[in-house]
Amino acid sequence: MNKNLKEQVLRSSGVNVLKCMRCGKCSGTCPSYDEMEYHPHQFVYMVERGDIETLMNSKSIYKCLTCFACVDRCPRNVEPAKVVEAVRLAAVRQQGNNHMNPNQIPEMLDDDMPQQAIVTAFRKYIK
Amino acid sequence: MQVNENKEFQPLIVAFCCNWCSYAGADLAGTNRLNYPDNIKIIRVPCSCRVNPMFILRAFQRGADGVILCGCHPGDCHYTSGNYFTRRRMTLLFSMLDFLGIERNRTRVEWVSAAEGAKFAATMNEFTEAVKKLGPNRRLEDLRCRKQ
Amino acid sequence: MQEAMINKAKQLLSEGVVNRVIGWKRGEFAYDITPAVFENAEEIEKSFVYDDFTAANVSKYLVKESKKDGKILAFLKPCDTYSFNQLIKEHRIIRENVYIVGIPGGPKLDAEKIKAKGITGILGVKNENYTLKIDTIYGEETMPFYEAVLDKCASCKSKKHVIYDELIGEDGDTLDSNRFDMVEKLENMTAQERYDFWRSQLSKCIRCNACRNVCPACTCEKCVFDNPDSGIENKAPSDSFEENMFHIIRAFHVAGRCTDCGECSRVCPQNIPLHLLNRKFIKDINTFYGEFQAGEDITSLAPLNEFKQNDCEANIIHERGVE
Amino acid sequence: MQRIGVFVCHCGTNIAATIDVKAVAETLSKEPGVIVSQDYQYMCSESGQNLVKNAIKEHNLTGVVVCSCSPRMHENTFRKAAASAGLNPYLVEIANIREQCSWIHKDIASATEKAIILGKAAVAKVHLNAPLTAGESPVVKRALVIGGGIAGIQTALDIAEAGFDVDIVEKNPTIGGKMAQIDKTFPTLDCAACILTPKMVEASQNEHITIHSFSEISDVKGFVGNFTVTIKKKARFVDETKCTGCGLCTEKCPMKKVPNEFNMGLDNRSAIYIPFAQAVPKVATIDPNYCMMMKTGKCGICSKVCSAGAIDYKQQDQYIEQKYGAIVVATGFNPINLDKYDEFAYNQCPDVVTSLELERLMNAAGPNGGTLLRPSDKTHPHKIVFVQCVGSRCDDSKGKPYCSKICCMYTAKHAMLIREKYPDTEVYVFYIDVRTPGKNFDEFYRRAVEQYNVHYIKGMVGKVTPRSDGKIDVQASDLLANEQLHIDADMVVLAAAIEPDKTARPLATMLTTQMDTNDFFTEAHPKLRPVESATAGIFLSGACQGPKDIPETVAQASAAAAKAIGLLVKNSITCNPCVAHSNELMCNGCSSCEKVCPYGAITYIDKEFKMPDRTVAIRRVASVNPAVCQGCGACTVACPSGAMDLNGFSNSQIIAEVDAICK
Amino acid sequence: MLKISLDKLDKLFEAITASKTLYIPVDREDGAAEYRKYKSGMKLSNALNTVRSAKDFFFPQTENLVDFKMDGKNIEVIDIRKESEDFVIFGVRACDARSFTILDKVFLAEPVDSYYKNRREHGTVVTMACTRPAETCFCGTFGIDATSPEGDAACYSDGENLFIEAHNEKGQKFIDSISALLEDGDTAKLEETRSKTREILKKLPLANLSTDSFGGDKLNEYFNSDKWGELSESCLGCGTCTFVCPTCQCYDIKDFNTGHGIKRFRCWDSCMYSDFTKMAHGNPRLTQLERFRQRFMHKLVYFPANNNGEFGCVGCGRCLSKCPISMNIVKVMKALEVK
Repeated sequence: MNKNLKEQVLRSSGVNVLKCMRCGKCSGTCPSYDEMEYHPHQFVYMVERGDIETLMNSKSIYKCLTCFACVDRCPRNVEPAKVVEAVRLAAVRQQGNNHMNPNQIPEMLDDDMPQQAIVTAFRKYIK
Repeated sequence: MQVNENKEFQPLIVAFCCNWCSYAGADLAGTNRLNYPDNIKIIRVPCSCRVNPMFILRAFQRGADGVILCGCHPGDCHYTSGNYFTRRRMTLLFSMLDFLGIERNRTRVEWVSAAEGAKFAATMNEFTEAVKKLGPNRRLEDLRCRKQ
Repeated sequence: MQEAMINKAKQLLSEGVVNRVIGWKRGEFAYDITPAVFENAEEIEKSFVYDDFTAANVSKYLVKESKKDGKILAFLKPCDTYSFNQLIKEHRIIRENVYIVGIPGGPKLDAEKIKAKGITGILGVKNENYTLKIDTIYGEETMPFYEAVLDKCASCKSKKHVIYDELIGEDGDTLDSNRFDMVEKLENMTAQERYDFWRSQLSKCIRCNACRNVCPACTCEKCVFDNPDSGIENKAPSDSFEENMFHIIRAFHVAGRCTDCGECSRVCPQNIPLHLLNRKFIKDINTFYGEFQAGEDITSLAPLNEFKQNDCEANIIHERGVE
Repeated sequence: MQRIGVFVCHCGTNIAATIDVKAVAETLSKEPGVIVSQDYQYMCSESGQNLVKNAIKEHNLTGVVVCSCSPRMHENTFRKAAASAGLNPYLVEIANIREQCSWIHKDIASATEKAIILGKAAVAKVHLNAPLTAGESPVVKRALVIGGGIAGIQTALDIAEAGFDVDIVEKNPTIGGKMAQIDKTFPTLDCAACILTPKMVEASQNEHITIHSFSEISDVKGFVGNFTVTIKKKARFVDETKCTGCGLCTEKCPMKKVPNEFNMGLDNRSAIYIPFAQAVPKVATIDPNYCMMMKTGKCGICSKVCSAGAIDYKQQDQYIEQKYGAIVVATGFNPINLDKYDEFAYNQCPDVVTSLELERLMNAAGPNGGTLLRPSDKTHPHKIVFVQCVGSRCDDSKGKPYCSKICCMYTAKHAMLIREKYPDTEVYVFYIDVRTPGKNFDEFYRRAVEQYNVHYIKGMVGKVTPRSDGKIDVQASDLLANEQLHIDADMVVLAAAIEPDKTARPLATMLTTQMDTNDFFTEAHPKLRPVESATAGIFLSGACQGPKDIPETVAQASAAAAKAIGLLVKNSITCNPCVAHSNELMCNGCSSCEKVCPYGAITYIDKEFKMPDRTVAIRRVASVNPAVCQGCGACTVACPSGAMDLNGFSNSQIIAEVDAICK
Repeated sequence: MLKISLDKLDKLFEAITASKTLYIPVDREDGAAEYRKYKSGMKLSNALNTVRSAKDFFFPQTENLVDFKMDGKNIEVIDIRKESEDFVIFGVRACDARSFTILDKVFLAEPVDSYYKNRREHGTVVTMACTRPAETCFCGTFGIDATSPEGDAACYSDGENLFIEAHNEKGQKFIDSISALLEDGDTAKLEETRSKTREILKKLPLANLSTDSFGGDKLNEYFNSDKWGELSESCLGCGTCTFVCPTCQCYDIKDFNTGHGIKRFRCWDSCMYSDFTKMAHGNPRLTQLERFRQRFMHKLVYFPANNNGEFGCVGCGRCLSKCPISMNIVKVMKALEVK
């Protein structure tokens, strides 16, 4: 467990993960659920445990659409999407850890991909 | 005013606490062993609205360096509306003291419920520090009352 | 105006509407006018006066006068009507026993201001086109009218009579006055500057109680400062604290009740601008709790006798203005 | 000359470990007026109290200062001790040297110094204490119960049982409340109506109980033992005394398209209506918003068919003023509005219902005669999803921060009943936690799972989407399986959070009782005085104080009744002597004090006075009713002349304390 | 006579302060004048009079008399009296100078007021003759010559020079202490100035006010006069007239609890106050009429009765300009006067 990383994620997200009552509504509402290895509620719980590196190494951090459904519906105002974003930032901040090159994106496009995914991809996949 | 030689300035602070919330909050701070400075001396009043501006001036006259008034949170007054009157009265009084050039941080109103022992202690710690920074009360002091 | 008032007074006396008249009585010089009760036409004819120096607010006398037998005629200037209303609100005056004739108000003159110009030996003062021609033992002197106007009139808040039975002349409107300018100026000073300002002013206090005794809001049966049981009784400004204390408490006691008639400053023998303390409260009340003019009506609750659940917190004082 | 005794308590080591109690006693013995100063291990113990009592007698003390724990703890103990030794109890002052000194400080020297200062302040105050005698005020032997649900009914029945008159004020046309709408009760599954309606009838027939249905409280004045309440009897346009409840008018009424509140709007009623068959009083009420006669002046059928001649279109609201000794609040609860929860599609799909609506759907007197049918197409649902904690335990602005307490159990009940009656129906319950503390509660829940095969899934529904084929897509997480589920349900049942009735807040203002931020009435003590409000004479019954199930509500209702009876059996009550009083010689009659008094305790009288100038004058002066005054002191500061002062906390006493502390 | 040029006044003041504390009247920002302790750079006021009279120097508004120290049940009495320092009051007008004679009759008569005596002995009064009397002046009514003021030493100005002469030993000592700055001067112009001033004094509006109708034997004439009612009805009962009056000498003795002791002090009192002369049984003067009457009867009848016909007023005119409602001794005298 890396304490500094946990601190960093908590600080950059501004989220109090202790408010989570583990209801799973975030995961129940998440449109990317099936794409993810770790689901929104797990993000919150794993950040609480300090298990950040596992999350950083998981592709799940790139699957979040930042649609904020989980933020809107969380009964405890935990804001899981911000946690996911914070973990992603932690990963992105490490030099050379770019998830992908923007040039790769056009060939990945297909009709089924939500537009929001493209926009968010541009926003967060590179520094 | 208690000045111990070679020690930092120890202000004298009078805290008026309403019986139902803040005095109970102070008790709770005690029950939970939450430390706050011994500079704070509490006077129990039935309600914050019992505190006449006269009492506050009196404390300053007699050498208090700070006066804090604690009552129930607005809406929670045991007497329904007392603290609302307090709030207006103290707003005007503090404003007047400020207008006369008296250091504004010597006075304070805080709402502390019976359940907020921790807040009570924290408030008192914070207020004591604030008054310490100001140093002894000179602008609203009665020289006749100063101890030789 | 004086003529119309004398005629009105004589008429009401002869018709039996009133049995006394409260007004102003001529003095030794041009300016030393004394409020007085007149009981008959001869007295009125002889010494009733209404001119540039009749500044005194007679409404406080009605606390006592309205409790005597019969109805009394009171000539009230606009500012006096506010005091009168406030006293009715506080059940200090019996309205039925007073017949109010509203009269136009100031601006009234301040003899002290003429004297402060070094003009002495004053025998007579005439206003010619807003230039004062002052006849003195040492010859005639002149000065602009407005330089001799009382402070309270220079920042007049209203020309409107808020209560009257009849009017002589036209009624005016409330004015958008500059009365908070000086308060604001002080607010913008540093705390140390404010402290120095007020020390230099309040240290002049001789505790003659003129401000309190003239104040229409100070009608207590026994003032706390005269009451040995109150804990703050004192006769003398024995210490700088006492001077502050007296004026803070006095201002606080009249907060929300003071109509800003300005009599306190007018009568202060030491020229302390006491009205600034009252105006500070008025300004704060307006800012924090909404515009309020004491004496404007007889039904509204005084700002310190009511509250709103979303009133600002007292600690707002610690956050605003200049420290 | 004062003869003051000082008693310093060690409180074992609670005080003595941090404060040099001997030094405190020694120093205070030198204060003016102090003639005896002692310390003792436990001053509150019997022998400690005897020490105080003996000193009072031996030294003929005129005042007692006890340096001990908080006055909130033992002030009464020492006051009683003083009284038993012949000293007026209000000549005792406590210096709080435990909670506010020994427990918060570590340095013995400075803690001792502070304790001495606190002791000196108490000595200075007791110098000015005056003996006070508590007055008495009579108790009106009649109780008012506000709210006619099961809580109100039970309270009223218990008070009536003790022989006191009691009035029930119910805002709806009938008593019965929420329980009347419920189908079955957990964990016994008996029919709610079967156990409630006999109590309703009992209440209506009890000679001590008067039911004011379709009525509201419009004003409350007075104080414990002597409240004056104005009850507004809303016009129901039917003469209660004449109506026989035959129901002919409701049958003949041509206006039949009025949403039926009793059935949660799931069916309709007529404009003149009796809420349900067992209503008490069984009297018709005209709904003026729908009645054609009232709206257009044309119709009048009900009036024609009524053989009793009870219809009165001109009826006005009526105000009744009544005196009461005690008031019990039983205003109950409502499910919260779910408009803000778009994700559950409550407003979009008729087949998404609340649990209370499901109660009506399953009830024999409900819209479908007891057959569970989907509201949209009246077909049998085969897959039902229950969602728990909708709006409960929420930290956001949409819901409530608390647990609504009853949902876990009624959902288990619903699931079980459905599985029992329609075994072909699949039932899913999405839960965060299943909370079943209570007698036979967990067994009940386990039965639902084990015996009735209800699918309990740990997880929360994220989204409910009505589909065009009539099914409802329920998207949820299954946290234990770590997968996201999609269930094509026929019905979704939302366990909506419950909140206090909207009438509670204005009522609390009238009663001058406290409420928490959720509008639940605050009890006088969360543990030791759970059915009393902090305002004397006002008691709390049922869900107005917090979420409760029926057995708890009934238990609390009876407890509130017991407390009310305890008050009503007294002929008079002792008043708090620490009340305001006005010095008439100094009073100006300006009315400031009257304006700030929250209790209306101050009135003005015209009194004849000999004035200082030898004249006699009639002056208007304030007069405080000591039975009404609660002693807050707001008036003392509002009074510019200082004529108003407070017993026990007088200006001079507080100033003496300030002086002593600042010495 | 000895003289000094007016533009060398600051040198004179510096010389005085070398040995003694000096108080001079100076102008305030608000146009009024008051006595202040001299500091370099201060300018002597040209104002006719100060708002507060010069009596403050010998009979201050508040004065600590004795202290009590409290320690537990013990009380210790502390005599706080100290020998006063030598001081000079410069620029006292003729009216105020006469007021000291009146105060002396009260405080230096048996039993002697040692606090007052101490100050009086250490204070040197240097007076200043008037040149521009005001309409409110009526010192002549009480036999005071504003052009020849009393005092230990007197000064006269002719517009260019200040002439100084001693009236007694103390005054002579004062002049000796500054003699280095003084030179002999020609008084011709001074006499001209003084006679001009005397002419003005004769023409003052109140020049004809007379004390003939008043005196120690007039008790019965005036005590029950029906004029008191109308004269006093507008009186506010404040203490302004009393506190600006140079001859009012009433005081109250009060204790102030400092928390650790008592300070017993005396402070000016006013017969206009409702609690004046309040005793255990109450107040013998219950109405403002009685209190108002007391003040003027004291000045015009009681005081002369006990002091060989000397009136308790010096005609300084302060109450005329300061009374909030402009009621004053002149109006009272004119109303009561038997013509």
